[in-house]
Amino acid sequence: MMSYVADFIFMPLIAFVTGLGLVLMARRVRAKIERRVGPPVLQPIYDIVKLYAKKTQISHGIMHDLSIMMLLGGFITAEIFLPVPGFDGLAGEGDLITLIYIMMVPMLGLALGVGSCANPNGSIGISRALTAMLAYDIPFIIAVTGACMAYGTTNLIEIVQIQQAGGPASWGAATMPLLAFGGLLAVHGMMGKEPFEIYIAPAEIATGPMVEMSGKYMGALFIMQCFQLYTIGVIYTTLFLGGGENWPFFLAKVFAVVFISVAVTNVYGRFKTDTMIRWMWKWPTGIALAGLALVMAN
Amino acid sequence: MSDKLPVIEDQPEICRSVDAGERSVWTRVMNRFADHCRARSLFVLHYCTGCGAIELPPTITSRFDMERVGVSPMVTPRQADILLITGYLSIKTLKRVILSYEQMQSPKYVIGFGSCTINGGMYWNSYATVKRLDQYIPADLFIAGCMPRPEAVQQVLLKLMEDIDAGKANGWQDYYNNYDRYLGNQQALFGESWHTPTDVIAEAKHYGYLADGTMGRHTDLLLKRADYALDRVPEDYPERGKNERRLP
Amino acid sequence: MRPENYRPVKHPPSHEYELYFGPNHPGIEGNYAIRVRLKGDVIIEAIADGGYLHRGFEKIMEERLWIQNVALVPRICVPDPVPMEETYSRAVEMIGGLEVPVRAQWIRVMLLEMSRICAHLFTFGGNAATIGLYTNMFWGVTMRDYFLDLFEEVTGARIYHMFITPGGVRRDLPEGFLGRLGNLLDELERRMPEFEDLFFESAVVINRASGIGIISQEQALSWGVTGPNLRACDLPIDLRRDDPYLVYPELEFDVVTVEGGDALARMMARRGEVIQSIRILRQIIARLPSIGGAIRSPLPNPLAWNLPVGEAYARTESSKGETAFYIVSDGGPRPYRVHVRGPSSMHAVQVLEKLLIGARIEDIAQIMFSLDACPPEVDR
Amino acid sequence: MSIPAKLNDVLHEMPGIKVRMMNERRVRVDLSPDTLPALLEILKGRLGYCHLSAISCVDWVQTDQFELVYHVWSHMLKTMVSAHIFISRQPGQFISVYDIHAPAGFFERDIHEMFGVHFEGAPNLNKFILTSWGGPPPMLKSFNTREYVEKTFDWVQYSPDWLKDIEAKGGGID
Repeated sequence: MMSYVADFIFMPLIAFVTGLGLVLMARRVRAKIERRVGPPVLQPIYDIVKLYAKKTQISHGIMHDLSIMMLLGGFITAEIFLPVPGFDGLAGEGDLITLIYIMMVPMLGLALGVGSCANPNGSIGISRALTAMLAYDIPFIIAVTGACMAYGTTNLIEIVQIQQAGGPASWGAATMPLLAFGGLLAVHGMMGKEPFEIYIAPAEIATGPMVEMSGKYMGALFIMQCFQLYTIGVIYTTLFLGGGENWPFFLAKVFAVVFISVAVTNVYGRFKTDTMIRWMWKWPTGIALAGLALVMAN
Repeated sequence: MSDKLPVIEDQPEICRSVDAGERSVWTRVMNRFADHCRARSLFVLHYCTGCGAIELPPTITSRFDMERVGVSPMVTPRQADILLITGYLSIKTLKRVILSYEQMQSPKYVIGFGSCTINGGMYWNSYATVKRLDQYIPADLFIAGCMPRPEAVQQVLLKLMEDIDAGKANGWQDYYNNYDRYLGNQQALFGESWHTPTDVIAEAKHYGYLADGTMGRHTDLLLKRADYALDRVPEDYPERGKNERRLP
Repeated sequence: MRPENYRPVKHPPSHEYELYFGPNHPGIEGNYAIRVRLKGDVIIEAIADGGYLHRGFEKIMEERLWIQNVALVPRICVPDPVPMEETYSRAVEMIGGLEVPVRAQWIRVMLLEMSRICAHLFTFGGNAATIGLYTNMFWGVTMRDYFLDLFEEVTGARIYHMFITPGGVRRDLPEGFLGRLGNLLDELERRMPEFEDLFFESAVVINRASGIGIISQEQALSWGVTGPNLRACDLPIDLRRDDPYLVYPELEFDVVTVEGGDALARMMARRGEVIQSIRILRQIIARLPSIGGAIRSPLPNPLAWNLPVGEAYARTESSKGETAFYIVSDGGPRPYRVHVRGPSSMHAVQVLEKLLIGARIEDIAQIMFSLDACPPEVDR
Repeated sequence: MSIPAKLNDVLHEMPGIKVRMMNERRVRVDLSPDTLPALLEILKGRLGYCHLSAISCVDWVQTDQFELVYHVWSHMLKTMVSAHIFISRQPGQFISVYDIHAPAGFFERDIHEMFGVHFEGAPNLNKFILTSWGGPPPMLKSFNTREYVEKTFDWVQYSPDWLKDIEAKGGGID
């Protein structure tokens, strides 16, 4: 039991700190592509502290407050189910299916909170966010299913062990490249980056779900962004890139996954909602299905 | 320019009020830390109120790159810290500026951009533009010129950062403390039925910024004339989130 | 308890709602607003709501001297101020019967074309930003900034030059300026392929911009569409050709037309214009050194300068369309009446309202930016 | 510098018209208000004057008249015709030409707002720019903007008391 306490404390903490690094990297990469200097190293921390140090904030009722709990709670729980080097957390108890369920909680929480703001831009934004979820979840679930079938287990710890036993040649990305590629595209959509950034869309719906978030609420969303990037990076790493043998390698892989996404995003515009669904259900889904067929054939 | 004598107003002393909690070392350290972070993370509201906004894209983009000092544009007033009044304000815009300003969350800062915000500038005899910004909302800093260069914008942002870091940029408290005066000036321009959806007095009460100047002659008018009843809102605001005025 | 902005709408049909695409919305160009009624995602009614930038130019210009107004006019259109100065000055010259020296005319054309490039680069950036492609905006605005440096060198100001005065220009070009302009044009030409890869040929941009905000030729002519927006409907109408002013008849350039009439076509028309402007500027660089003479015809004391009784209507092809000034003089030291016809007064009000019907919420910003509407011109 | 023959023929079909060549490509015509819609219609139908560039309004206080100027341009003849008409300031009413030229919708709305001229049959004369304005139409010569500004706004104090104190002690700006 005592070992779990350490896991519960350290796993979200590590996730948060790594997430800050990922956010910083995303902003720096964007700055470099745009040929400018970019924010200072501590900028993500300054932003979050500043938002939490706001002296006034507007709440839109109980649901609005609760949604923030759901949002952060969902991600913190998800971190505990994600095995990282040195910490297994609850990954042995719950499996991949549980994790994917938990990962839907934050988005639903956000939907509930934004719904109580009565701002039409927020409502449109959240409906777009849920639509986007529908779009990227299908290829993602296919990729996850294929991977589980190939590994023969849904237990993340075992998946990591299987991949590490055989070295890089037995990594998911090497044994099932189609699934890994389809998964990467889905992961890009999951991070909400252009061309799949349909629910943020400042010029269309004034930043959608965030439109009424102020002070601490916005701070929570900034923290959520850290967790989101980290969680997505770690899931992908665990499934297809061999998980973590040790921290330096593990972090390098997580950063690499996020790096691909943030490097690509800055040279694309944003799709329309229907284009995104069509694209997601066509290419990543098709690739992942082909990968799944290959896995089943073997 | 004018043979009419200018109206003399009491300039309130803008300084930080000391509350009891501030005596403890912990609170002081935390406040210091918060100020430090506030100064280094400034979100500018994306609102082009006038022609000065044309110099903001150069300031933000690759050549001058505001983000390297932690300044980035933000879309909604809820999240923004700085309201840049980029130039002249027509009366119609001023209404929206006040609405946006009241929706922003404290601490918030206002920078008047260009000569037009100081004394009407080029449009001093125009019937449509407001001559003095600081009569209607508290402005922390002004940039002179028509129009100010990106370097000047950066300079003023750095100055604002210094002020925030030192805990001196407290114009927003002035709005709570002297709401009556600001509202009076607004009413003089927009008519006596002018009101905004944000209940500034209730906010001042709730967050402890109530001062002698918060309520007075003009806010009484708000009570009397507004199409909704302020007195139906309970005196005390036990819960957060109750600080909005009810609409009929 | 209700959130603060909540106001019950009177008996709306349950499936329709209203959205105030308001002045501090990033999808709006400048300080402008559109009230849209939506049915789901589709706009069924759009009402433009302007006046946020109203300064009463036409009124305050009546109160100032002829020469003082030179300082006011560039402020009417912020992204593209030079055509305003030029048009005003030309109208005053028409009334006063002033002759502009040839060298001044060449310098004016040079500034006009530089301003056109600036305005178009700015629009590309804005248009890309509406679909989340900020990189193009960052690069485009930076590129424009180098042009502003050159403007600063000639005129002393980055945005509001106040350089073109009735009778000529304020002063001659600095030494070596044309060389620097040439270098910058080389640099712009070198960068153009980057912009093409990033923006004009990007699959996402083409996907989003094609087929929205379509204006047919008949509609364009009857709605009073002008400028690049008209030429994007494949109509070769350009005031520089049809109603030539200054030294445009001596310059070689193509009137860029693009087929389609949609947002993409309008962007492509602007892209073509940038290339034509580069071509015009290159001709100017080659020919200007050989043209000597004065840069200003002698004016009387500008503080006591009465223009003869008369009226004039001067038009210029600006980056947005047809800019025109109608000026009436009653023989006094001040204009009796100045009427400004900003091209966007058509594009941002009537045309935009019509184009938005049937469009979707994500297209509002793009349609507005593709029309290159400039709200300060509408409000004046 | 002469008027194109086709245009000359058409213009002289109108009764009581005065034609003047302003410059190479601009013809000024003065005519009575009743014949203006007919002129615009004929110019549009026969000579392709389909582009209404602007409608300008001038307030002539001495003669108590509004001058309305319709600038139309032909892409065919590449000539501009500016049709000047004078209408009485009281009650300041004219008919809309929106059904001939759609752009007139905006200009008439603008003139209605700025001068108070009413256009009969205009599609939309709602306020556009001056929605927060309660005063008289501001472009009228009778409206004095300077007086209004002096009455409505306060100026910045250039010599406030606190500065006087500083100056008395030998400080200050100069």
